[in-house]
Amino acid sequence: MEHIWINISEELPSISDVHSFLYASQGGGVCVFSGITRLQTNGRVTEKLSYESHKTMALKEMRRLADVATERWPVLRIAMLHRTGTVQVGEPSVLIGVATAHRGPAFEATQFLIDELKKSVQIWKKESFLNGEEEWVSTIWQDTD
Amino acid sequence: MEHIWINISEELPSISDVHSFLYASQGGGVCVFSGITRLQTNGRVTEKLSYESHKTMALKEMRRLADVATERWPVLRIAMLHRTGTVQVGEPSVLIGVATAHRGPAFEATQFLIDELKKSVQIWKKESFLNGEEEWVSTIWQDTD
Amino acid sequence: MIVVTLRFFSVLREAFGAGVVEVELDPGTTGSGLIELLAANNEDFAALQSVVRLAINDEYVELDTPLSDGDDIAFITPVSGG
Amino acid sequence: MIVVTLRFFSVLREAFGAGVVEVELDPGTTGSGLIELLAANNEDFAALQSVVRLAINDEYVELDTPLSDGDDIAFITPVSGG
Repeated sequence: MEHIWINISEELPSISDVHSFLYASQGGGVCVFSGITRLQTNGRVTEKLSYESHKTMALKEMRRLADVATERWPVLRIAMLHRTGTVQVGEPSVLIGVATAHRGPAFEATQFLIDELKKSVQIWKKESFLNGEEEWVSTIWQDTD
Repeated sequence: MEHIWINISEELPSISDVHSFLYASQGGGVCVFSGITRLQTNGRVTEKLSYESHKTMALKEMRRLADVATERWPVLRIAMLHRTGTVQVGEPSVLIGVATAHRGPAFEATQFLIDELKKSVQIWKKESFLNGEEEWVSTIWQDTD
Repeated sequence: MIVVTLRFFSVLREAFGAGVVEVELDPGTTGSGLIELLAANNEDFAALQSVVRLAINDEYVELDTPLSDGDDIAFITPVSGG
Repeated sequence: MIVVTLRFFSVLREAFGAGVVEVELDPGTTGSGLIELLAANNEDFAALQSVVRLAINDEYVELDTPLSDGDDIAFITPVSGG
């Protein structure tokens, strides 16, 4: 079985399927990060986020990042899963999971993958506030690792 | 609702219940660590692990660690859940989860909690190998943080 | 003339009112030539032109790359996923 | 005489063949006095006596603490959870 699971779609796989995939590595440590639509940002109350991707480029870039992590840490399995469309407050937009034999590299690789995903994967987020304002989140290009 | 969920029992809560609890904080980042029975340790093939606790002391110590993490990081919710009894290869014995507004502290607090749990929480593990050998895992007292 | 497909996302998609557009260009037009052309016609695009990256057929390219008939050209603004 | 409850776990539970034992002790017996007594009667315990921590009623105590009638005494070896 392929050790990397990459997906972009309107719905995330279930969190238990993600864990089953990672546990099946029979490694000792599994770290899973969920990025959630936060209720408040800089004092404004968020109603929802909407995500859009250049799907073919984004999938390739996620695969590249997983390959970098696989070279850099002794990872057994990696899951990188991102939603598109509307994500309500308290719901996850992204799941990053890594299974390793020992726990240290699971934390490091998971944090690396979410940090890098935010810098380079071709996905964009629009924020809708409870007061009716909407805006595409404005960022700058950051150096990738 | 209480922001800390501590549990020691023969069965872990479902991973989706753990995530629902953490997502409900409406924070932006959730990190969940699972400690899994690893197939191989130092070249020996593990069949299963068995865990035993001094439950009342262990629960108090887990609570103390969650309180330390709550003081040290801006955590919204913490889950610290440990199984006792037999844990087969590829199954989780412990789940540590932290929800925070931003992702950095979620990783840091989760790693702190699993590191400290292994040093001070009154739980012991017996390893059963496929060749029939059994032994209580031998450790030393480590400084706690 | 050459015919290329332009792909816009997020703020640029809204700026142009469409995600996918086919356009005819003079042969020899480069990536930066195309960007100048679009910036001259759309001020939202112009505001972002200095940070836009160009990808042809899903690979980033230098801006001085000459475009070819049938190219699938994506305009990538700084990303904000996660 | 005082009566106390002893709680053993993992390797010590197996060494003594029981997790919970009630014993009678001389009044004034301290934690370390009890440990010496147990070490003299059980070599597996003796091998671990230097690393054992003592808890009375779920709180760690100094080894020179005098024991009281009704104390619930746990012998805690280095932990290995997770």
